[in-house]
Amino acid sequence: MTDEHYHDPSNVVNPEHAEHHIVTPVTYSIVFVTLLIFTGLTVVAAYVDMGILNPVVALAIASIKAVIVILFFMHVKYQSKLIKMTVAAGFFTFAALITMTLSDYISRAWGLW
Amino acid sequence: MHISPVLWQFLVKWLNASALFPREASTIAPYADALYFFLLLITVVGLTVVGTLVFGFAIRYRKEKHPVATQVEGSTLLEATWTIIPLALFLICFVWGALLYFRIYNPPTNAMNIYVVGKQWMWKAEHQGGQHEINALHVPIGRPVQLTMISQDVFHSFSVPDFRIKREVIPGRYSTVWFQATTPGTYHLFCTQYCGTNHSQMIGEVTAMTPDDFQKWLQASTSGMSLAQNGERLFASMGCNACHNGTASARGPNLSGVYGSKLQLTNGSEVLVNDAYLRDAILNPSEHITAGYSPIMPTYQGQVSEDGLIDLVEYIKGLQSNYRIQQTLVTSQADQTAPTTPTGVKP
Amino acid sequence: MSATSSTIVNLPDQKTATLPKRSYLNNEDGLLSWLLTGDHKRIAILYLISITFFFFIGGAFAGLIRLELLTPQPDLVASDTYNKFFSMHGIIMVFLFLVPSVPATLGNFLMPIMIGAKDLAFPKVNLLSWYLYWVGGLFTLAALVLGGVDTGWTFTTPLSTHYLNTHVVTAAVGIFIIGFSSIFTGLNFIVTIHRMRAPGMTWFRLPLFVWSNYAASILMVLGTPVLAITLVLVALERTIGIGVFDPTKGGDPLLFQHLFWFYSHPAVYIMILPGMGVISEVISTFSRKRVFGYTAVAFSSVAIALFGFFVWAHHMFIMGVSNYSALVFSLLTMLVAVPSAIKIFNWAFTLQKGSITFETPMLYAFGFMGLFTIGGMTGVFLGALGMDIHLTETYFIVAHFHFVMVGGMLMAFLSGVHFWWPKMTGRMYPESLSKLAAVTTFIGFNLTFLPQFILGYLGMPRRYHAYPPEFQVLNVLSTAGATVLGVGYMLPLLYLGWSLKYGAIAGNNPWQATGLEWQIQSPPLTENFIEVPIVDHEAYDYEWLAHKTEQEVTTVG
Amino acid sequence: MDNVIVATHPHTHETAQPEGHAHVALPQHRHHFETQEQQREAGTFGMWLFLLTEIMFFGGLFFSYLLYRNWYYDAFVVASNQLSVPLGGTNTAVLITSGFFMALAVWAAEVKKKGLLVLTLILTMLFGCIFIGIKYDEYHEKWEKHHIPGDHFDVSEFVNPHAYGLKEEPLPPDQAQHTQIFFSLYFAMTGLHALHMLIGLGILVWLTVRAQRGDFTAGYVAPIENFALYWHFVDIVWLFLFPLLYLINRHPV
Ligand code: HEA
Ligand code: HEA
Ligand code: CUA
Ligand SMILES: [Cu+2]
Repeated sequence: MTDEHYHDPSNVVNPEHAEHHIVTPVTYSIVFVTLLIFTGLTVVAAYVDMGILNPVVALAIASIKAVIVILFFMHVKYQSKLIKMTVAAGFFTFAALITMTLSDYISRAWGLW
Repeated sequence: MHISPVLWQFLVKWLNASALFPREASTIAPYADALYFFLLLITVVGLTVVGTLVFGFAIRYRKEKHPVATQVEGSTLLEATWTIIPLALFLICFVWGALLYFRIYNPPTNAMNIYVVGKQWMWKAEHQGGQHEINALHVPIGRPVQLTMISQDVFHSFSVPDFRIKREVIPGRYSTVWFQATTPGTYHLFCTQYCGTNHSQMIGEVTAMTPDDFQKWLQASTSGMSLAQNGERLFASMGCNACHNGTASARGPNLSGVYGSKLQLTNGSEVLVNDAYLRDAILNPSEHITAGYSPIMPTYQGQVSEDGLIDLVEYIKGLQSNYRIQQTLVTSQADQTAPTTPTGVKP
Repeated sequence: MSATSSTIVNLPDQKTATLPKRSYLNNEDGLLSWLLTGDHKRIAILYLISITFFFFIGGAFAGLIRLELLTPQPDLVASDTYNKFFSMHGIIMVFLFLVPSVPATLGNFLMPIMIGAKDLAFPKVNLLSWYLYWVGGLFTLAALVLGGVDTGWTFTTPLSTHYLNTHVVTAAVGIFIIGFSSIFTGLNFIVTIHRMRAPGMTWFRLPLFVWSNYAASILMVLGTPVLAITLVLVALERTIGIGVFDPTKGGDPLLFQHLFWFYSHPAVYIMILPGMGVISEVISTFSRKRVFGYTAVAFSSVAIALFGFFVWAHHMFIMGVSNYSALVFSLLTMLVAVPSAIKIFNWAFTLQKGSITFETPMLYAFGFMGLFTIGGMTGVFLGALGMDIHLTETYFIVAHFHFVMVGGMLMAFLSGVHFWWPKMTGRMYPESLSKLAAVTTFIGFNLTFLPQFILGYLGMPRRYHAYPPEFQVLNVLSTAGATVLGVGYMLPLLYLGWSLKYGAIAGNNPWQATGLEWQIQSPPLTENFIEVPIVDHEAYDYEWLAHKTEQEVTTVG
Repeated sequence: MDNVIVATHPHTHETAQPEGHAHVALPQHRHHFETQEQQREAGTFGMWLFLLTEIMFFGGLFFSYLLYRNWYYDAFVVASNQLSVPLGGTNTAVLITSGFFMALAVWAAEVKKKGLLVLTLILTMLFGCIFIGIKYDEYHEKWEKHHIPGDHFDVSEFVNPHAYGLKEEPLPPDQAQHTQIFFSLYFAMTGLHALHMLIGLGILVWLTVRAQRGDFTAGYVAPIENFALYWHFVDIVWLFLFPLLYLINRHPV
């Protein structure tokens, strides 16, 4: 916040501001193909018995796909810090919900309940 | 807190007499009250500090006296002071509160067990000897009593303010609380979790009696059959003994001595057999298959009431040898009352 | 600069003074120009009227509750009816009054002006959120008219899903919709604060009112959707029996508790933070001093918002959370209490070396400080595990949350309404009558809710329609207090209405306060500023103000 | 902290614009924003905040799923195996394709190609509709098999799979009950997802009409951009739903 000593109306030196960036169809196509490949991969991986790793792999692939979509399709890679923080805040709160609640369930002395 | 015992007793006496303070009728009550007074104290101190500051400044620097304000930026030292002191006080409250919490929710091992079933809108208490009470609970003084509680429908909450205890009574799971009454008398029993229309009528009385009186009361109100005996009948009538007959070739695991033991399950986990486990194993058997057995037991969901489950659990708890199961086989055929079970003392 | 030495009120000469010819109030005429407005100030007024309406409905229920509790017997109404009373009271007061109270009225009106913007970032969304508020409100009223709900405001499962036959789904839909109204308000605020500040308005020049609304907005945006989904599940459970919260089908009713309180604990901070913002402004103005420890106060708002997300299970201590969780959540509860203490002390020290006057907003602010301290400290009682066992679900809790919500937020709200009334309407409220109201509410409040602490420790359970006779004396006191309190709340309604026509003309800056909103005409123009202000001073800079008044103050129209 | 009182601009805001940043004022520029840049960024930020609430909205469901999947794993496996991986997989690909065209639409708007914009929007819509169609088919099958939670829910297929020509191991009845929770969550999650799709499709129609009018190819791309964010978000939700719901333990021994 220190580099924000004065505000300029067009937000040029604002850390919350990022130059508008046009992503090209080439990038989009690469992303598109990658996503399809990962989709195939996740289906294949599901039929391989990896024990406990199955859901981990499935989720890892889903997360990679999600990150790719967020970065390129949703332009976050080219966005201001503020937008990046916003995205992070969402996942942070979601993680808080999950971990804090789950920690209750797994630390119960009485199994399911 | 280091108030002199005399002063403390005087204070408590005075408060007890003043109807602004609940009676201290259990061993836990003084502990709860001590924390309460500590919290009150810091509240009063905090309030006084804030009040003095606000009123002091307001009077001293009112416009008539102090027409022009002097601007002050702030002070790191002061900020630190009023961060650290409240934080320290709150942390004391936390530790103290936690200690009290575990005191209230961890029953001593020698507690006498009474079952409580809550339903819209009444309390049913079941003593080991089979004495049933509705909206009432008789307990001896000077002896720790553990309540194993369950609800048939919605959340309820079992509260005896004069004992300073309370615990949610939950559908589908046993919850426990314990207390040791100190003074004979009758005390309010409230349902404190909102449970529908007659929530405010789900009340009763806890009667604490001297051990002698309690024995007399037990004798006078016995219904003839203890919980375990009822359980034994159920065990037979539902055909449990067909599989759990304790023989080597039995299709179900041997139940003698199972209570309190560690069981190896087919899914590899190891569990401690307690009331909750037994109840769950009757209702959801296929999720609790003892290693070496096949999942053939049908579920009894919807076929046994919570009271029946309590009877069964109590029966299985008392099974210390195969002899009893074989007896049950005989009993079920002969339909006689079985010999009394040993009073269930928690292992 | 006139006025006696005991007040800072500085009104223009009433003989010559007039209201500005052009202002947001008369910029356009006709009902439709209000109902379709995009002007944040007009929407704020719409909200103000709406929440006042609901407050008095909720208050009427409070009156009925207290009337029933006058005697120990269940004599006034049947228990079902009583249960509907407190359910409707809680639902209306929380969702239709307190959550939107300061943010949607004062916040809406002032926040853009305070940061030097012409409007909120999304005026249409702002209007939409008012309409959503009303759609949700109508659903709630429908549930009320069709026969009420009796779940309590907490919708505890499986009671709400399987055991009641009242209009739970209607009410849930209502709250779901109101939730989105609140989300949109929060979203709008966050974007506006980030994107719309005037040149020179850096983060640390923002008035603290903006900071605290910012913090509350974060809670609204991140917390409310969880409530929404929970209510969807409750409605589905109730209508088709999906089993997620139903123990007989293997569902876990405690899951509902987790999800509900994941919103509803942060919600209590939604219900207090904006009020804290009001207190910062008021205390500073009437002691003519900048707020002591500006950064500490600003960051404590953010800290409350952040930590506020991690303490929800303190509402479930006896419900069967694990011991480990109980410990963690209790510890975090203690931590979240600290920033509130920091604020209280900073406000107290703001008074030091000030030049203090005691206008009505200041009286309410003093009331806030005392009552919130009591309410907050009793929250610490409840946060201490072992103590909570005895206190939970008794009148102690009822007293706790009324102290923070009514003694805290409602006092702050009234303080703010009085403080900015001249800005919103251009006219002053009658001073002595309003002081009387402030004192009446304070006395009435304490009479109503202090006895409830004692009742709670004695063990009187909440949501009880009838109670043992030995509790009667304290209950009578409480009911008596509620009557006084009711009068205390009726008074402002009357005299503020009166002042719309007969109040003294206020001028731009009756309090000689520093905020940007006081530098423009009252009531403001639709576009707020003729020229975008350029900010070259910090918030609460009274020296800047002293210089400024020597220059010409612009009144337009 | 930030105590430095900085000199402010001596000039008004209009002149403070560095050159190269001057935009032609568009009719869509709203009075209360100083610049179009500001308006655009505010819009994007607002959209992102909205998506934040959506994360938490689905978050509650995801947590419920996580919990019950751990509790009733066996039931979840069997129930999940009732879903069709080919259909689910196809739908994933369909959605990704739809998202790809949406991304292209943003590009088309940015480079002001009206025809391409309309085309890509229509393709986006088309693939969205295919997704919904397949989803409808899947729902319909569940309906016929009595796998919709509620009064008509029937577990016999799980208790006695061989009678239905399934190769699965039979589930004990108490566990079979819990398949209902799986299906509840399945319908709640995919249903809410589909609802989001339907809302999105509705907006797409409107956007396409406006695109055809040339609203977005004159420098004002915000609606397209922001809608794309929404559409991609809905895709992301599905990217997680697919493995979580369809791919539990697909390799029975
Ligand atoms: C505006 C609303 C609001 C606010 C701000 C708070 C603030 C707090 N609340 Fe409260 N609470 C409610 C509204 C609110 N609460 C409601 C509605 C319920 C009941 C819901 C229901 O069941 O229906 C509830 C219930 C509730 C419970 C659950 C009780 C139970 O169900 O068993 C708990 C438990 O921890 C709790 C704790 C706290 C704490 C620790 C704070 C803290 O944030 C308070 C911090 C403030 C201070 C601590 C005061 C300032 C301190 C000082 C000035 C320092 C004093 C000086 C020294 C110590 C030196 N609250
Ligand atoms: C913003 C929140 C808010 C506010 C402002 C209030 C205001 C008041 N509340 Fe409320 N209250 C809650 C939030 C709030 N409450 C919540 C969340 C619950 C829990 C509900 C639940 O358990 O689910 C609750 C529960 C609750 C109870 C407990 C009921 C029970 O558990 O059985 C009581 C009992 O005294 C009570 C009293 C009051 C009183 C006397 C006021 C007074 O401050 C109100 C004063 C205002 C008026 C009196 C209105 C003005 C006058 C008129 C409209 C004329 C008519 C007046 C009469 C007929 C007297 N409230
Ligand atoms: Cu049972 Cu309240
Ligand atoms: Cu809380």
